[in-house]
Amino acid sequence: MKRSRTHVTCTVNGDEVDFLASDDTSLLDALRDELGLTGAKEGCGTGDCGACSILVDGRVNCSCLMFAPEAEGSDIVTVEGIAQGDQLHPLQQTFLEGAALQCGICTPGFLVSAKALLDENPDPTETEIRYALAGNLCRCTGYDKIVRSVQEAAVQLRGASR
Amino acid sequence: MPRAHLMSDHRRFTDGEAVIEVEGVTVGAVIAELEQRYPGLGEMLTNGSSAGVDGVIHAEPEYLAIGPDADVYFVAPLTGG
Amino acid sequence: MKGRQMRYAAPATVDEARTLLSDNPGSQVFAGATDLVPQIRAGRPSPSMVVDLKRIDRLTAVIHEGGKWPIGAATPSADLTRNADFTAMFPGLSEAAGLIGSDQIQNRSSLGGNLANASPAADSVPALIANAGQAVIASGDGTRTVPAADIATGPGRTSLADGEFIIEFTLDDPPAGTGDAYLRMIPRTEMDIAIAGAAVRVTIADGTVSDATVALGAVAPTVVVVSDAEAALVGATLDGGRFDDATLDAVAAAASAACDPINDKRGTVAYRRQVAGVLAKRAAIVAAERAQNGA
Amino acid sequence: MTVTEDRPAYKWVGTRPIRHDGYDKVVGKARFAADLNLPGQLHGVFLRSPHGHARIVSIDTSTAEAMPGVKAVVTGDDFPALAAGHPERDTAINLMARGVVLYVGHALAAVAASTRAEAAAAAAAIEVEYDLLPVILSLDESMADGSPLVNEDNRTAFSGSDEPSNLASVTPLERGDVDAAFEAADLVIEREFETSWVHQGYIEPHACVVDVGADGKADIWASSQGHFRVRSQTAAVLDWDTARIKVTPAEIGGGFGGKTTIYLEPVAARLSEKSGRPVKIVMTREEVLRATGPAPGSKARIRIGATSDGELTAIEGWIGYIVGCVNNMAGFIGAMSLASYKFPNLKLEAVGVLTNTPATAAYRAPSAPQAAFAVESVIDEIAQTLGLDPIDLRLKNAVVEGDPTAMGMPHPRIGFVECLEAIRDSDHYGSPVPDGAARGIGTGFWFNIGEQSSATVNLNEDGTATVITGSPDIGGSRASMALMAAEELGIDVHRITPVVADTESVGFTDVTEGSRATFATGMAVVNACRELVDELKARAATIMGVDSEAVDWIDGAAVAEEHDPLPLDAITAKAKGTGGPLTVTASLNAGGAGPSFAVHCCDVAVDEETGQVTVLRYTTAQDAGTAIHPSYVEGQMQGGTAQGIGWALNEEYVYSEDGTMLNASFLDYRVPVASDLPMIETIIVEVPNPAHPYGVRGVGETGIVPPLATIANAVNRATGLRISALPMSPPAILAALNER
Repeated sequence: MKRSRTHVTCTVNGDEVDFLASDDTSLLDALRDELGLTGAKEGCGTGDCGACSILVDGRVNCSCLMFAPEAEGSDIVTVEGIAQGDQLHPLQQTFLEGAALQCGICTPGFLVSAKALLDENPDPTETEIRYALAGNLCRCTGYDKIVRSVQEAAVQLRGASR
Repeated sequence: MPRAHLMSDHRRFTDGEAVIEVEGVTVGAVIAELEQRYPGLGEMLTNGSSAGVDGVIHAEPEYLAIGPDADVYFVAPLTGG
Repeated sequence: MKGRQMRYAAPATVDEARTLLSDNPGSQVFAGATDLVPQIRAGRPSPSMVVDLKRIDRLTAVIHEGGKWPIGAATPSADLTRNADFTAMFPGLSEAAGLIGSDQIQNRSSLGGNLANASPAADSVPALIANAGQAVIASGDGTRTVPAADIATGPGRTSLADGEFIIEFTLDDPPAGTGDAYLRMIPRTEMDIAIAGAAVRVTIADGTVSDATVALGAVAPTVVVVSDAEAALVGATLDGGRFDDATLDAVAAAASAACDPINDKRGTVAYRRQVAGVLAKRAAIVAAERAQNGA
Repeated sequence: MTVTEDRPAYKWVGTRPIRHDGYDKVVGKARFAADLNLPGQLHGVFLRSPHGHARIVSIDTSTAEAMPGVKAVVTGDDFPALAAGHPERDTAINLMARGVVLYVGHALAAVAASTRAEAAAAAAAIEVEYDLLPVILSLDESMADGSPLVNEDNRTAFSGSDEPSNLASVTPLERGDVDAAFEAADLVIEREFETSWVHQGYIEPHACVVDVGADGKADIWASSQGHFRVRSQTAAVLDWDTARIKVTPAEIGGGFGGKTTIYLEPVAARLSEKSGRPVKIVMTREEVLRATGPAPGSKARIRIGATSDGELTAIEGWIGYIVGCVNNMAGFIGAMSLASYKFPNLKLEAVGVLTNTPATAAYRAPSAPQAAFAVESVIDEIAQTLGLDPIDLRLKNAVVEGDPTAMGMPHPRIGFVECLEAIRDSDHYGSPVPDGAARGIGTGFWFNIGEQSSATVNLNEDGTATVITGSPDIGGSRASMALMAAEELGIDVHRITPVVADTESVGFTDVTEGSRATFATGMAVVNACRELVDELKARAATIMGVDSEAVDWIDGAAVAEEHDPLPLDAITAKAKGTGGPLTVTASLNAGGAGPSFAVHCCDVAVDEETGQVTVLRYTTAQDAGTAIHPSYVEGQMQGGTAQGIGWALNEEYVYSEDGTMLNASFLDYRVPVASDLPMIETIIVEVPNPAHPYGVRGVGETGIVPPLATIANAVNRATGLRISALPMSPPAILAALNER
């Protein structure tokens, strides 16, 4: 059986890229295997853990639930694209300083989801943070330090935008 | 003389005796002596136990040197998560 | 899986979608694919082609005109929850859409998919039915319109014929003094499938309920509209803005009695029955508050 | 918040630097096993049993072998049969069934193909004929007289019997005279308890890449808590020389005990050997839930006697651990976890029982949560019945140094009392219980373990250092190693690079388990550093022209009278001329792991119409000995607590009658999500462990022990219900409320 592959063109982390993928390939697999962007992880493959979270046109999505060709023409941001060059995003910095990661497998997904939240809601309550991150599972931290780090990043981002 | 403290499931070899005085300058020597007196017990202590001496649990304690008045507690080996 | 490779197509118009479906036996439409992708992974019979409806403008539009709300069937749930006008008018349906999984899921999942998937536990369906939603279906070369309540016929089964797909839903502006609410029971606070759900819509005039709809999810093969609970509400008067206990007990009892649930890994028959009553009662309280607050 | 006994002033130990591996993890560069791809790599997929127990009559792989992309197929016949009694025999059988499948999900063949889809299609095309055998799923069925055998291979450990049995082990512990004590007691309470299997739930599925070369040498990249164990188990299962195998630890995406054994590597190795290509295997989440982990389910009966003023006089207990399809140590360990009070009279029996379910694995403080749930529930009921404060009752009876453990050996210095006092004096316990809520208390402990570790410390020419260990870092241990090295050497912690090296680049090191990494591997690091400091003093003496005895090491510099201090980088710069590279390796088998106690306090609200329990506030106090990096100590406490809350409230295995797990997904196996939990307040209690140079006890295990009873006790005070079975899911609570 010959497998035909579709040519997909999109923007990933600010760069225009193209790749070939079978239509039944998930966007997550395409990012990891075709583009070598292994920051997004597969924890479940069913949209229940959020480790594969990416931004698609500014919105957080589980890349494991998307067919690769759906990315055509879209603007995608993965964890690899959150920092500005050497300058970490405030979320990345507060996650480091706040010990918001232990094993680190869920971290890329949390950073992307938290960025989506703060992009839309710069001053979320603790409850809003917890619900916004409910699609991301972490088994190491009990979420405490993640939530606190998002709170701290929100403070910093609000200060920076003032 | 060192005293060997046995867990309950060791005691079926010793007619229920829980504490037994045994000569020996290492845990291994104590086990060998216990095997002499209670055939079968030695294998169980060698393969199924750690030894607690002076409040410290030792895995594979055969060559651990002990004092003349040591209390040697044979305890189940631990693994962790 | 064997010997056949699934293809993906993204038509720009409804007509293109119709053609793709008729030209490709074994094809199927999708919007969010939040259930479809896991099903394909699990090795269940996979479609020959998946037809992505999200690139059809009309199918992702939320419009309010002439007292009606046409809502594209492939509109992500998040577009409904973020739409302030929609949420002000249909707070219960909006909150139901906001309960379909995580933010990640809500950026993909749609009312059309939630309904056409025909899961008895679909969160948006009871509220859609409570608001008398109509479904516009692409059928043959034209369209047909049916009540949303008529789409699902059993778990995983619908009244949609081969080649048919839902284009949009229409809702009428609710009458003045109307409020709706949707509550569901899940073991966690998020990320679960409803064990039971209840949508209630009431219209209140001069302190008396003039109209009511009560629809339950996850307690029967399809959504259950509880006419006995509705009857208990219609004519009920509110004292200090609240229903009396007798009314609420009647609503709860009627809702519990209307259930035809199953035992499964998520809940028992007894639990579903009991909690459906609790949820119906609580949703009625919230709906009445909203009706009186001009929500 | 930290409660600390007097101790030396440290410069680095106890500080909170950014972890060394953190940057890679926040920018997506950290390499986990599934992130690695090798040229020409194939993908391996397992065929797993759809039956709970069956004899394999035949396996026909011919169709699969002819399918597109398929390069190799293996079955049990491709692996050597290990002799009865071989320590890895059960591991080998669990990896690949031989003749009999023991649970739904048991691997019985595997395929390597060019793509994962091709491998999956071929695996599905393998034809197997089964002869079904009885499926045993519960402890009661398994222990019933005349019960069919779960696994004909099993013998009860140390029973002396060679008869097949469904019992894994029987461990009695006894002291004093419980019968007389119960007779004399003013109050005796006896209760029964039950807990479900629970999975470790690490977010990263098991994964490996294995490349077996034409010379027969195997390169393995693995997600494991112990790559030396991957090596030894793989060697044993394949009957290979250890030296053929090199295991490189990838970053590990959580383990919690579940990655202390292997499921993939020998299979990938055989597939690679057969195909001549590297083979990658990544489990699906469904496979993880069906075929790895879980912690044992349990049943317990606990009876405790007390005097009217709250002195606990006797405990009699039986606890059965459902260990799954092969033997393990759960019962042995569980017996020892039952008593953390001064019971003068004690009679305990713990058994391990087999069922046709996945082989259970360690999970954070293995066997202790189940035991503590039972004991702490009864203790709480005694406090209530006697009208005593639950902390006062525990303080009155808590074990201290010298009191016997359940197995008789006296406890070393421990901090149970200090933890109880920390909660008693906490803001949380001192605050009024919120309206509509109730408060629960629970405690727990874990012995912790030592075991073997190695560390190499290299000083570089510019005065920076590399600390190389063999302990996979599952929660921030690299930062702890660097902190201890910084303290010893007197240099900035970020001038130190901590590395977890492969099996050919560092000395043997046991698995990261039992909270041993910071304790035992940390000791190896400290020993290596101390030896290095001696060498640095000798080199400094040469440079300064003084006797080495005249040199002290103070704050990162050699100090001798009448000489300017010679900082470390000045010495390393002259390493070549003073004797060559500065490097030391230390290895040890660490004894003296210190038990860590924890006391938890939580407030819950119960929705009496739906049965839903909401955790409103949670505080944990735990004895860390000394917290090397307090942020990661807190993280261990919080993470363990969250897992315990999941165990208490919603996590369970739901099986069909034929042994199929019905909830094998993260949708229906419900680990707590962020919105389920409050902040988890931490109080680090520091009662230093005298056996460690910095007093470390190890903190990873204990956090999961107290939450089960802590929440159950709070639910009791909210509703009057004494919950005897976990999880306390809404349907279970509502059913109990309906019967109240």
